[in-house]
Amino acid sequence: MARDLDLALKNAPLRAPAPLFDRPRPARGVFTSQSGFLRALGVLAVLLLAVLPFLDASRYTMSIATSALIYVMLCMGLNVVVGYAGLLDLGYIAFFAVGAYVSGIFTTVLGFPMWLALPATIVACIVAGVIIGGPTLRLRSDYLAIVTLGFGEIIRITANNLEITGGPSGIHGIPSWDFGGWSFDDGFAIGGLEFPGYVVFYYFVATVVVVVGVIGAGRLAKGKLGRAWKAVRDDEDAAEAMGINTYVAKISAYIIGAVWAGMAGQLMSTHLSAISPNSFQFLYSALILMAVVLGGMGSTPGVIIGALFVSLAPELLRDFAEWRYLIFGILLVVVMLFRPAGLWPATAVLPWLKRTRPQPPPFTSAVGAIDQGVPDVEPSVMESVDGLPATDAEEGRQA
Amino acid sequence: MTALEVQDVDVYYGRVHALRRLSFTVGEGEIVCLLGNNGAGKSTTMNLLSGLVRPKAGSVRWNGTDLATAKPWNIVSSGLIHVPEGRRIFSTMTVHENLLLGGYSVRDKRRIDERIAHVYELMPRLAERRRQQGGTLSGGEQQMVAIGRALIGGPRLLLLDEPSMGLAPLVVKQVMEVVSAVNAQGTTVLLVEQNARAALKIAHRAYVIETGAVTLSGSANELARDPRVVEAYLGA
Amino acid sequence: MSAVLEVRDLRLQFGGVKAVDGLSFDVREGEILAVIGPNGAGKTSAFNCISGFYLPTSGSVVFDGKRIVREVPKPWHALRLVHLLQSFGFYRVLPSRVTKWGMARTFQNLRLFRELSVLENVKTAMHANLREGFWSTLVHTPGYRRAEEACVREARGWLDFVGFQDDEDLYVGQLPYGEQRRVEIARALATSPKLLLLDEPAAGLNHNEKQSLMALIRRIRDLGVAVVLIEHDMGMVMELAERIVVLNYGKEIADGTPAEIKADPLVIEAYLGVDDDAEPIDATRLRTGTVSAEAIADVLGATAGAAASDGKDGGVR
Amino acid sequence: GGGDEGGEDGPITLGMLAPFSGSESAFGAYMQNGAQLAIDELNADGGVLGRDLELVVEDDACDATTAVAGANKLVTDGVHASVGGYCSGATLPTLPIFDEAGIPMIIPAANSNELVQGLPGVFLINGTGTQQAAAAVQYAEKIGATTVAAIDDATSYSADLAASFVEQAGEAGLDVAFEATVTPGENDYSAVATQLASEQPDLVYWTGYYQEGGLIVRQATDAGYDGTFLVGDGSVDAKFAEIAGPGYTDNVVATFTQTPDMIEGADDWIASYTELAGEAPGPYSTQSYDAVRVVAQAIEDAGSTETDDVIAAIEALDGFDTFAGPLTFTDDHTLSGGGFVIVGIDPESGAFVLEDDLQG
Amino acid sequence: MMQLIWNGLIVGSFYALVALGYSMVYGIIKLLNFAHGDLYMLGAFVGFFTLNAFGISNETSIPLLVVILLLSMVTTGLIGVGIERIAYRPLRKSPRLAVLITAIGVSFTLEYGVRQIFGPNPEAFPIRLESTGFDFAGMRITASQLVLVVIAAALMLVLAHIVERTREGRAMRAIALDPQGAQLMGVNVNRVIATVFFIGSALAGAAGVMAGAYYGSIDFLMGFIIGLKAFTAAVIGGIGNLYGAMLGGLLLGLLESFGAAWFGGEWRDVFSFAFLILFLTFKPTGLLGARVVERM
Ligand SMILES: Nc1ncnc2c1ncn2[C@@H]1O[C@H](COP(=O)(O)OP(=O)(O)OP(=O)(O)O)[C@@H](O)[C@H]1O
Ligand SMILES: Nc1ncnc2c1ncn2[C@@H]1O[C@H](COP(=O)(O)OP(=O)(O)OP(=O)(O)O)[C@@H](O)[C@H]1O
Ligand SMILES: CC(C)C[C@H](N)C(=O)O
Ligand SMILES: [Mg+2]
Ligand SMILES: [Mg+2]
Repeated sequence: MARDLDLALKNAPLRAPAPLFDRPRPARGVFTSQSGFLRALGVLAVLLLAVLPFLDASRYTMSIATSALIYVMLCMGLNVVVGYAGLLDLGYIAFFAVGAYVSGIFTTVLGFPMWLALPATIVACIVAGVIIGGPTLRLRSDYLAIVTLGFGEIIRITANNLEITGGPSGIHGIPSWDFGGWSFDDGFAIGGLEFPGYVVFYYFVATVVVVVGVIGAGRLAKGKLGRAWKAVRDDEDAAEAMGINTYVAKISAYIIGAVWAGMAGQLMSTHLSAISPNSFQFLYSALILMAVVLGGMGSTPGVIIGALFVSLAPELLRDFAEWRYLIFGILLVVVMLFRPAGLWPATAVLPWLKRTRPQPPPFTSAVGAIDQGVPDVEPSVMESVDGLPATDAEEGRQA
Repeated sequence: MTALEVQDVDVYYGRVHALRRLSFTVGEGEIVCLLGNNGAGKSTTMNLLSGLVRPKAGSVRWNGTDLATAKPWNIVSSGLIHVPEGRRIFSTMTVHENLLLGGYSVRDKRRIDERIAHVYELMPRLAERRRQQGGTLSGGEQQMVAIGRALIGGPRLLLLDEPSMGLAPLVVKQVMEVVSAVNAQGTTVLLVEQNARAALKIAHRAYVIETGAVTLSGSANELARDPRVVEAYLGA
Repeated sequence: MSAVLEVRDLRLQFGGVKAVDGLSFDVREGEILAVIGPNGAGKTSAFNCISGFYLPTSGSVVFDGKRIVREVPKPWHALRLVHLLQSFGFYRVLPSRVTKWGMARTFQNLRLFRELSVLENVKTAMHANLREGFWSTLVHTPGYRRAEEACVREARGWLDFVGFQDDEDLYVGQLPYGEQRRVEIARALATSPKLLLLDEPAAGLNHNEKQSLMALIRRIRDLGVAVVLIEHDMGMVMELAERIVVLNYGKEIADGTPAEIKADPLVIEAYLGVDDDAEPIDATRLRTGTVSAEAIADVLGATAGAAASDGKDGGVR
Repeated sequence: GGGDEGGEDGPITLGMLAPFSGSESAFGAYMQNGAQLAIDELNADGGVLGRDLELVVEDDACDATTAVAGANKLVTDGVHASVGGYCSGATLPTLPIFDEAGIPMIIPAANSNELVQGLPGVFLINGTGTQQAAAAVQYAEKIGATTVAAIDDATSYSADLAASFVEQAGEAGLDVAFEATVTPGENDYSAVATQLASEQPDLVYWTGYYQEGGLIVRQATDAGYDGTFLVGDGSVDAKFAEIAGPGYTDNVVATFTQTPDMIEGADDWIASYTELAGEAPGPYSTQSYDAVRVVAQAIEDAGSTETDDVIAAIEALDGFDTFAGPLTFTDDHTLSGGGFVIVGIDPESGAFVLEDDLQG
Repeated sequence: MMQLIWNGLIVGSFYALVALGYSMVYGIIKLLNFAHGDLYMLGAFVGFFTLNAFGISNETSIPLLVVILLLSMVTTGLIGVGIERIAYRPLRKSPRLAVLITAIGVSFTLEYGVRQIFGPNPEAFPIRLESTGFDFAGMRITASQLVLVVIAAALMLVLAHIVERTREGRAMRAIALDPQGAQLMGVNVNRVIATVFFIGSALAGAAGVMAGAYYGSIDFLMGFIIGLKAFTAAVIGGIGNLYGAMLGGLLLGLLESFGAAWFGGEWRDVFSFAFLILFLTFKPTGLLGARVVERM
């Protein structure tokens, strides 16, 4: 056993003396541990997704559910870039566009089946991630923001002007996933239950891809790479001093974010069957960022909630017609005022675990309290911390 | 005469109870020193006096005014000046601009200029570096700026939070001399120091704070001989 | 004993300021070396060059037989391109690389990851030595689980080693300053160094805490790690260090054993001052040459009546 | 088809997707009110097949995603026909949705050539870009222009129209001086204004919307351009003259399908519209009005709301009376003639009035 | 050629005016105020509303314009202060991105609030500047352009002087670096921040009215693009630096003017963004941005 563990630490000449005492194994139960509870919640969510079509299989419900899933995927990707690695990205929608266009072009212009477009999408997104990541490595905070914004616009305008991307009207007639002669569009029926194409797509593609995407991003964040991202976010110099190549860490965050967004883009192009440059405007980059921040940067449940909020709120507000963006705007401000660290912050502790788990420290960095005295935060559902030192892309650091 | 009176103050950071019914006084013209372990609440006390944190209970009065509710900027312009822990130099501003800011609440331009000139005389290193960005100074140089900056405001009550941190031995001595000179000119001083030996040398009285409450108090000489203080803060 | 670190004629200039001006010294395996000097003497700057954070103007640094800085031809220094290139690790080795080779450091101002817990802070330091690939993380292979387990064990080992006894799940911001210092050292050790650079580790610690810090540094040395220490606390330096290098204005003015340094008149004049520990300071008896009572009186001339004459009503509005 | 999920007895519902938010949001209300007016009139006459008509409006924000959700909502709500579609880009992805659900679409405004895909249920009531461009070229030749230029705003409809225009002008032997693109939503178009002033084409065709159109006319005139300024149907709005400012619209003409005031009895129509909406009709109020009437007529003719019957009935319409003249659909479900005329700006009111019916 | 330069400078002046306020606000609370462009829009609508209330239309009087300009500046200035008070101040100690999102929320609120009041259609601005021009050195210049450039330049110089040289300016910069530290110097942080919002918003309002009078049309989304452009300009110049914002605005105007001429209008923004990215790669803190040196 010990030998196995030794193997895991390659050529580390200096090893810690054995621990002086063994810590108790952390609790794993559903109600006795944070991770157990989250896992249970996740299983519940997946179950809910699976039964949804049996509750309401109307086109509308399926359509907004699929869009919401795609948003979740997108937001998980942006969360890697902004939430974990702390790189403010205002042009994230560009990767989404790359994914959508690459799969659109592959299927309509080149005539490949959709599943073959997947590797192409991934490769294209990796390339895009490197291209965008490269020049931004040395930039900090808001300079980074403008460069990413610029890239987003460049991609959109280019798509608008090129022949192969269909110009301003974009690409239409993008097929669904098909294998040999059978396509998801055909749908099927089992035991008298009819599954039309859009339900099948929702089930087998959107749900599976997104669930895998969410779990994958969560796992990456917990491992060595995730620790490197968070270290870079908190303090770049200290991260370097820990042996983390911050450039590699940042580029890898961009690449992963890009691939996630690209896959979301592919789902979107299949789901809509038509894409046009209009759907990749700056506004959408802002909306996704909003979802991530609103939900809680770096927090998987938070980001999912944020994604659902941002994608579903305009739909749920449909009945207010012209008022809906006004209401949406006010709602945003109000939510942020009441939960500045997001709806479900990464540092949240379940209320009944508060006694056993440490509470994160209040905000102490330089942008800190001005004439506010001591915050008297009464926890609502979850104990949240009003603002750790900027979790975001900024330096938050004093010389 | 008591200048500053802190009585039964409670301060919380969220759930952390940082000060627990803390009481102490500082007399007009005194140097009073606060000793205590890390996390005892010394800096919190300083922030309380300069209005950066608010007490949940208790009263803080300085020359009859209530510091518990006053705005920090009004506190400063009434002559209570706080040299904070960690120096808080304005990093992209030059040394000179940092000093000018120290005189923000002094209306008389000529007076500011005079005082700055004297600070340069006092700490020639700063004069050498007057155009250098504050953030690029060495740790000790920054500490000098922080102290100089406070002097330019013309303090009546000077709060110093670990002024000797990161300073070379020679400079520590100088700083302590400056402090007692400032005091000799009539400024009341409240001093927080880890370098207890140096601090007790210039202080008139001292308090020991542990976990947010005063556990010992007395004249500096008394405390310097108290075995508990010797053991914890001075070393044999 | 051979040298782990060789610094030769190191120079670092910021505009007109010569922060480091021709520094040369060696660090031998497993020794404790102290670097002292007045404020602004260039101690931290030298550390920054050695650990790869700054590109020195000239000079060479060899660590464990590997060159850490390469000379950039002088005239090129002004070029933007050189600036760009060096930030990507041309002409110098990036700090992450230096760390991987076995040099660890702490910072003068604490630089812990504030949003990570104590344990995570230490785990992060194992980055370079941990076998954990992208796919194994995604799939949670047994190899990945083992690596994570080893990582936790090792991190706990170091926390125990530095004497950290509090809850490892606490966020570092919740710890008292002294404990944070310990965590920072544990974190540096977790990178598995041959050489450890400590920049003023005792600043802000009280007497007791300094004592235990000294014990810790000795234990680190006993593991076979060479330690270079910047410190202003002479008691600690004299007791701990086997050798002392003294800097002033970026230049080395002395190098020797504690006893030699203590007696060196140059060091006394520049740094230590006369040891008048015994006599209490008396405000009426100022005479250190640099500070004159008159100067102070001048500064504060206005202060006595200050508040009133500054056009303030003296009270708080 | 899903077209009759609404049951056989309840009201016949018509869905309309139009922009009510975003940069195109001004047009949603014009379309909604036009359609509502038609429905009110029809219901007052006893409805269709004895059933009332009902309008269901959804916002498409001129955005594909929102439009798809909206279309799915309409399908789920069981509308019997769609009478919406303003932005081609947002309308395109809704075509397969309505098609699959068996819901016929009468598209009142969107007119990109991309919409003509041969889907059975899709009908374009507005002339296509090709037809409109033909009218523009015809007019250019008529006034004896030899050099022309085209400016678009990089949106689907506009770029499409400009491209058609340039192509047809080339075929007609006109000299195309340049083709420029501007970014909508900005204020400063001095780049194209300068270009116009220096190249001085006899006629320039602006294919975007009225706000930018007004600004460009003004800036180009100031810069010294004095040729004919022809604009597409997206620019036909009384606001055009207001934005350009008095004295700047003398050389402005537009290609457009007929407007209410060009038709007899239109005064009454304008009056009842104004009463309903609280403001004067705008672009595509009439087309939306007509779209509803076309659907109503077809259902009446078909005697049911069955998809195939209704589509057949629409195809069978011959000379149905609309604002744009008698309507008959071609095989690819576009207007037979396009019905484009040239309108000019009345210096008094700033409204567009008939200038040339291109018949002579 | 000369004409391209002149066109670029005119557009650049508008960008610079808006960028100036943007940069000031950023400079003090490190907030990318996405609602800033909407204050520009608001300024135009305040002018429009007032003039309409008095039944004025198609007016060309310059004094009237100045009156309206001042009125709009005061109104938008106060609105800016109000926004800061309600939406930003409570979040001063929150993560910066939280405030950024709030700013986007405010932006939505302002845009669609105005839309609910004035409707979605563009409106013609009731005052028009005379646009007769003269030719000079190969450029066609109008009097109103000259007025515009002069007003913009004057405003910018005054402001930059205040921030760089005066006591209040120093206080502003100090707050930007360390608000708590600034308080310890006796700076009334709330007052100074409110002042900055007032000035920044008033400038945006002024630019809005000037744009209305110069171009002639206003609509509820008119602030969006210029907001983005101003952000870009502020960053090119080195965000937080006022001379930088000014230069950045002019540079962006020129880039766009030449980009449109060389590559066509459809590639203009690609050109200017590509230039920007390349530029920042070599100079990561913009034209005049301060290099923040971090001590280890
Ligand atoms: N901003 C803060 N948020 C939460 N807890 C805090 C904060 N600042 C201080 N504390 C806690 O309050 C207690 C008192 O801290 P304080 O900084 O006043 O101690 P101190 O005596 O100045 O210590 P040191 O010698 O390390 O400066 C400590 O337990 C500390 O962890
Ligand atoms: N980026 C910079 N630009 C200009 N001068 C600098 C810069 N960085 C450091 N210096 C100067 O170089 C000198 C050496 O600084 P350094 O931080 O190395 O001193 P130090 O010996 O660590 O002092 P201390 O004991 O006070 O920490 C100082 O005078 C400092 O002002
Ligand atoms: C003039 C408009 C009806 C054109 C419409 N916006 C389209 O995209 O087709
Ligand atoms: Mg303290
Ligand atoms: Mg140092």
